[in-house]
Amino acid sequence: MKFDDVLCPFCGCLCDDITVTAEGGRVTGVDNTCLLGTSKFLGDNRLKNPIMRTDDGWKDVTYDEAIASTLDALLEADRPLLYGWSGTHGEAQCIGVHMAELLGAVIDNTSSVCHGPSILAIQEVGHPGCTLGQVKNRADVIIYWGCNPTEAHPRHMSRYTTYADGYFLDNAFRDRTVIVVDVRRTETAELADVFVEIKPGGDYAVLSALRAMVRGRDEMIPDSIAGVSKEQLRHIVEICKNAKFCAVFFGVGLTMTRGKYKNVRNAIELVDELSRHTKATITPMRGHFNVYGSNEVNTWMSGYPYAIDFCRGIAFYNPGETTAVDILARKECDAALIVASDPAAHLPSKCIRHLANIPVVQIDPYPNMTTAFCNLQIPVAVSGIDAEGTAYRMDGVPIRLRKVLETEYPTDTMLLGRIYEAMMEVRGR
Amino acid sequence: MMRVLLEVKPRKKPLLPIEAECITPASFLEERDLTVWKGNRELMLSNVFNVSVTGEVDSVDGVEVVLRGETSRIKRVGEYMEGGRIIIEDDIGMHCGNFMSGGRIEVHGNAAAWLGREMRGGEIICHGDAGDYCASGYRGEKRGMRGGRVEVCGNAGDFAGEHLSGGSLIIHGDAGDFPGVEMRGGEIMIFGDCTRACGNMTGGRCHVFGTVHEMLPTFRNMGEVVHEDTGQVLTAFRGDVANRGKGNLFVGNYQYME
Amino acid sequence: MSELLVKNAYVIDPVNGINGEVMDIAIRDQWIVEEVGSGAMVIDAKGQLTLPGGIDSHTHICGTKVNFGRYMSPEDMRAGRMPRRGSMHATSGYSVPTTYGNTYRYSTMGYTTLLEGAMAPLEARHTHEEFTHTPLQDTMANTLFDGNWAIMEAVRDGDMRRVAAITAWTLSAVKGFAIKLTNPGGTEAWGWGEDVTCIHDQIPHFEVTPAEIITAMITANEMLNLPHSVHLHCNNLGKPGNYTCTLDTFDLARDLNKNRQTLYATHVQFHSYGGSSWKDICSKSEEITRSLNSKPHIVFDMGQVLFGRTTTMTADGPMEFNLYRLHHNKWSNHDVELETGAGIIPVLYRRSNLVNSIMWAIGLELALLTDDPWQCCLSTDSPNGAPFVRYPEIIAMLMSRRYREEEMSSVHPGTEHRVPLPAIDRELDWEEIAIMTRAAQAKALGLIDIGKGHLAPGAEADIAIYPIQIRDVDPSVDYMKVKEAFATTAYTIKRGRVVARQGDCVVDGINSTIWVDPQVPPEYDISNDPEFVKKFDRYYTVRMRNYPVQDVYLERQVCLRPEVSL
Amino acid sequence: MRFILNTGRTIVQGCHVEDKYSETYAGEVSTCRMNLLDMLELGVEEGEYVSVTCGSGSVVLKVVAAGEAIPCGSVFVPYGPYINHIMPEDTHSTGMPDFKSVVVVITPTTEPRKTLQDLIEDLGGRMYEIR
Repeated sequence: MKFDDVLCPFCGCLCDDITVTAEGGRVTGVDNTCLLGTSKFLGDNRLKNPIMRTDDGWKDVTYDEAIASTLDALLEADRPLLYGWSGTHGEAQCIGVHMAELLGAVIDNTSSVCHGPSILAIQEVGHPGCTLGQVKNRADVIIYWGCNPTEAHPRHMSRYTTYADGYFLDNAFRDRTVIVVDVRRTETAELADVFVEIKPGGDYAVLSALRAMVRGRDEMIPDSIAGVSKEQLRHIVEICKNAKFCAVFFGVGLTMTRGKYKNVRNAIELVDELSRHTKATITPMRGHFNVYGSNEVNTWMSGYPYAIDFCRGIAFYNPGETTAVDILARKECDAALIVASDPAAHLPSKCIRHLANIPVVQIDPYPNMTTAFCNLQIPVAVSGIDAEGTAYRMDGVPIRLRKVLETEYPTDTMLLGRIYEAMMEVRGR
Repeated sequence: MMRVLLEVKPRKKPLLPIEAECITPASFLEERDLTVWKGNRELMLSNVFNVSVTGEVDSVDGVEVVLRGETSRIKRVGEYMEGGRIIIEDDIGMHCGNFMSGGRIEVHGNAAAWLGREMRGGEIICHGDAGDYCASGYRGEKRGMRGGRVEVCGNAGDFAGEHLSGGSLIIHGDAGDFPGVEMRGGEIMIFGDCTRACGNMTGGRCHVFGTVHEMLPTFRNMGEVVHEDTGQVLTAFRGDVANRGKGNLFVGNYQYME
Repeated sequence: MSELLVKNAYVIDPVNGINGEVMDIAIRDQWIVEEVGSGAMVIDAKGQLTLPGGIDSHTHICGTKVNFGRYMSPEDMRAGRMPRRGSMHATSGYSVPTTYGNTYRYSTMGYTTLLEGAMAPLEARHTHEEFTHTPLQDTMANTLFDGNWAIMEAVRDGDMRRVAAITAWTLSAVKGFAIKLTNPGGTEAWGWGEDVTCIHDQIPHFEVTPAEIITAMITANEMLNLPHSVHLHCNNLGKPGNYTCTLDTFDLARDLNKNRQTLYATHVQFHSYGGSSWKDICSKSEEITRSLNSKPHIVFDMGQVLFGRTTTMTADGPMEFNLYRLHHNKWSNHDVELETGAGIIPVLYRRSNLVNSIMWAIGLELALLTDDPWQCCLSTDSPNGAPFVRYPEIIAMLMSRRYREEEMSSVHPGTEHRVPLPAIDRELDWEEIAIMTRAAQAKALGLIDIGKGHLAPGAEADIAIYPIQIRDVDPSVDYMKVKEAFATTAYTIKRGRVVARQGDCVVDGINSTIWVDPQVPPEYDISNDPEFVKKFDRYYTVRMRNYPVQDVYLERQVCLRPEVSL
Repeated sequence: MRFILNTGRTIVQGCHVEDKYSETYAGEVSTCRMNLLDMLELGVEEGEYVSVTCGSGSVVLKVVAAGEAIPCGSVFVPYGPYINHIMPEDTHSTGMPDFKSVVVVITPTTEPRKTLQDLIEDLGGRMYEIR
């Protein structure tokens, strides 16, 4: 069977033009995907059934047993952590927030180790952004700062920027100027008209200088900043000020270096400053296909995009205190539910050591690093392959994930729904 | 004079934080049950502390609360405190003295992050080191600490005095990255070193008597001045020019990145 | 089957001409009926003021920009936090509460139906997701057409049938309720960092003017026979001297529909400024209401401003940028490809500020100087002028000159020379308040036929019982009692069930979303039009197949299917 | 020698996030990419091993020559369990640890690179054998 216009559940590009062929309960072919999407659709390494850790290995358990065991672990805890959420659909994320509220848990998503700092920056200065189609149709200057779309968002340049057809551009590729700013010459940098190589940790200083230069304070800027010559900075300022539409994209190059959200804030304020001269927008290159959805869901349900502590009943928010890395590293939780992410592959080892010492339940279709650190893993359908639901693209556009396979696996919504209902029975309304 | 001694009892899960915003001098003036939270469980204050009260007073200014034992995971002590004294004999957890408007808190050990967040008045003295965001503000809020005085005898972490808009912050040791970032008023004194002082400041005064590493390029050098109290020669800067800033930054030594 | 009898209700039901009668209201399932059996559950209203459930015809509660208002404002979120309690979920936020915060607070104020003021079609799914989590009110969404490329091209070509066909397809695809124009043309110009100043400016690249868009959409609206009229946020919002633009815009509307208005002008307060700069800004409410009084085919809402902290949010991106340049606080902007835009900034309206004080006065003047209360809906354009929880304050001020004078004495002293408010004696009565908070909305939105905004048998059993005996209260003196009574109902009944009681919400609820699906003949189905499809595929970043909002997003729905005349 | 370490995504790492027990994944996320000049100075060849040390420990990685793409003084390692074995957990109270621009010390080594199973067991986990 052939399905057109399927969504790719991999990265924040959320491409929705994929053709998928499925035969005999498996995906047998895909078209239009990048390598990342292809591997996800064709991957076939699912966990077959729930597994539970025993004293000397692993045993298979039923879904009923798994749910009962999950309840025990979470209801007994004084400070459970519910972490992950970016690899599932919005409907499941909603149940997660209700669950956190009922349990008095901390709920955090993977944006705390991805674009969490961007959110902190936005909370200080706001976010002049747009949907990706605005960029595609109008932007004549594209800046990629601290990101590497060729490896992390492979179709970004062909769908939305450099190579995309645009209504107001005669020849998109020729008419656009692409500037890449990074600490190394990535493959993306090879495709740029201008490559700015910056010393690691120097982004903040360079962004401050650019802001001052856009404001006409050129004279006080030293000849070189963090390895970038003033001449090159001047050139960039000229390109941006003369642009009709300047679109900045930034990645975790800004959020993961020292200074974190201050780097992002400085980039946003540069765009604010440019907005006084021309049209300028800025967009974070969100990683997982629905990490932004998790922020959206958390926000309308609880008021905050991530790192929400419901221990006292009300929602309390303070990244740095209520974020997963901090809680795990300080050993401040006594049980964890991991949904649709793999912290053991992506968090510092001190966090993982704590996971090894507390009850951990993981809900995920695939065996992963966290499998080795959980007491129980419950496999589910894969969102976007055998489960439907809502996902939010990196620019906030919500699209419905399609389903191309029938499945015996429960979806995240079904499984979490059952767990939540069972919790309500115990805790009461 | 009333003296309240709170001694931490041994705990089964000693690393789980306790939220104890009820620990303020005023709380002990009234006859009421005080509770604290351990994660999602509400506990009587006496479940966590041995509480002994001696003496009687009718004003909060005569109350002294002493915390003894392993208090490094006790959060929010002295929140909204308006008068009296709190003495912490060892380390204290996060958010000590949040929103404090009067009285005095003395920490003999180290203080965790957010010491004196959004402080309005009164005084905090930390004899050890302070964590990140000492005397800072809340996420998304334009103004951080607005009044009062925080003195740290050791080092302070990153983002000290972020969004400072009034009052004074004194750090005798080193400050980390971005002290005084976004500050718009008030005063910071750092006797040791730091990096990237006062990024994006719009107002207020900051003195760094040691060295500012990775000095930001968007501060205008106004020449040398002699500091009145210490006689030290400092370089005066004005900025942050990235943001029409009118803040004053005085530094002993400075190095740009590279 | 469930039955409920509300006894001894002191009813004001303007749609049915009832103005203060003590009566019983019989309810079976979700409907009001002639009578119920003796086994019905009984609520004794004890002579308290009983009105149809409140309807807000312009508020911002759900969708992309509302959520971005929350996302960017943790400082606002911590202002309104409540824990999970009974059947109520935890809530956060003051000016932009969480969806549960909105639904509980509106419900305890007696509101049962809400119109989200602006939904970008491309992001409609988001609005519907949030509607699902706004369970205690029926919901509907104004759908933005202000910068729609296909429509601008059809307007340029003078092809009204095509305009109507595109509108019909879009409304139906995104499950929208009505046509919204926000600064028509201005949001497209903002795609280049520009704006239009008024209705006769050319829109860059599209060779049409705002006036042409407005006129065409009014025409299309009538061709499609939509329940509501065009819902217009005029050009040039918030600028001194903009009242002339507003008057010119009003002149575009002709009386085309005998059942309702042909134009709904929203938050008119923000469009009623005289003067040439912030230095000499003044109220032009008299000129504006003079025009409105002579044009019964225009209905408007106030857009009242109240002093305090709030968040402004609108599809009017360029306006928000200007506001940002005045306030220097944080600024968010979100342009939506081929369609519209959005901007958000936090603001603080101060009594000590002359401009803010004038804005405050103008809102009240508009309501007091409009002769016919059916033309004026009470609103703050929540949260733009103030969060909706402050409606009771507005009601009390409209009912009491004394209250207004008291407030006037604490605003900027320069205000009185620039506004007519001090000279206005009018005090609205209970019936006028009932009209301006539910009946006028029901009529303007075209919802009376589906049982909204009145209490006759056949109506949907949405009822608000306020804890006040109005025969014992003189609102002109006891305005604090009025304010208190409208803040919290004794009972809010939604779809025949008690959903809120003295400030507590007592059920989970499921909202109904009301949307329109104009019955367009196949030859006008634009989704079969090769030119439309080609441009869609080429310039949108979402495939056409993935654009329409699926049924699954509307757990409960009321679909209106107007017969069109194309 | 002191280096600035950056971690990040690569295509191969990305293609195997749902296949983490594969040889390819482990191979990819246990590489350390360096400038040729730095390799010369350090005295290592492509395919040899280095020990990368920072505040919270050491890990052995395989050297990959990155030509000019990586400037002297910096190294790049794909995200994953190998490098996270040594990444510091301090987030500066922002929630985000330093995954980029971290100072590390790199020395050539003849010690073997750990298997995933070793890494897991070091941290107190237990390998699940996929059937």
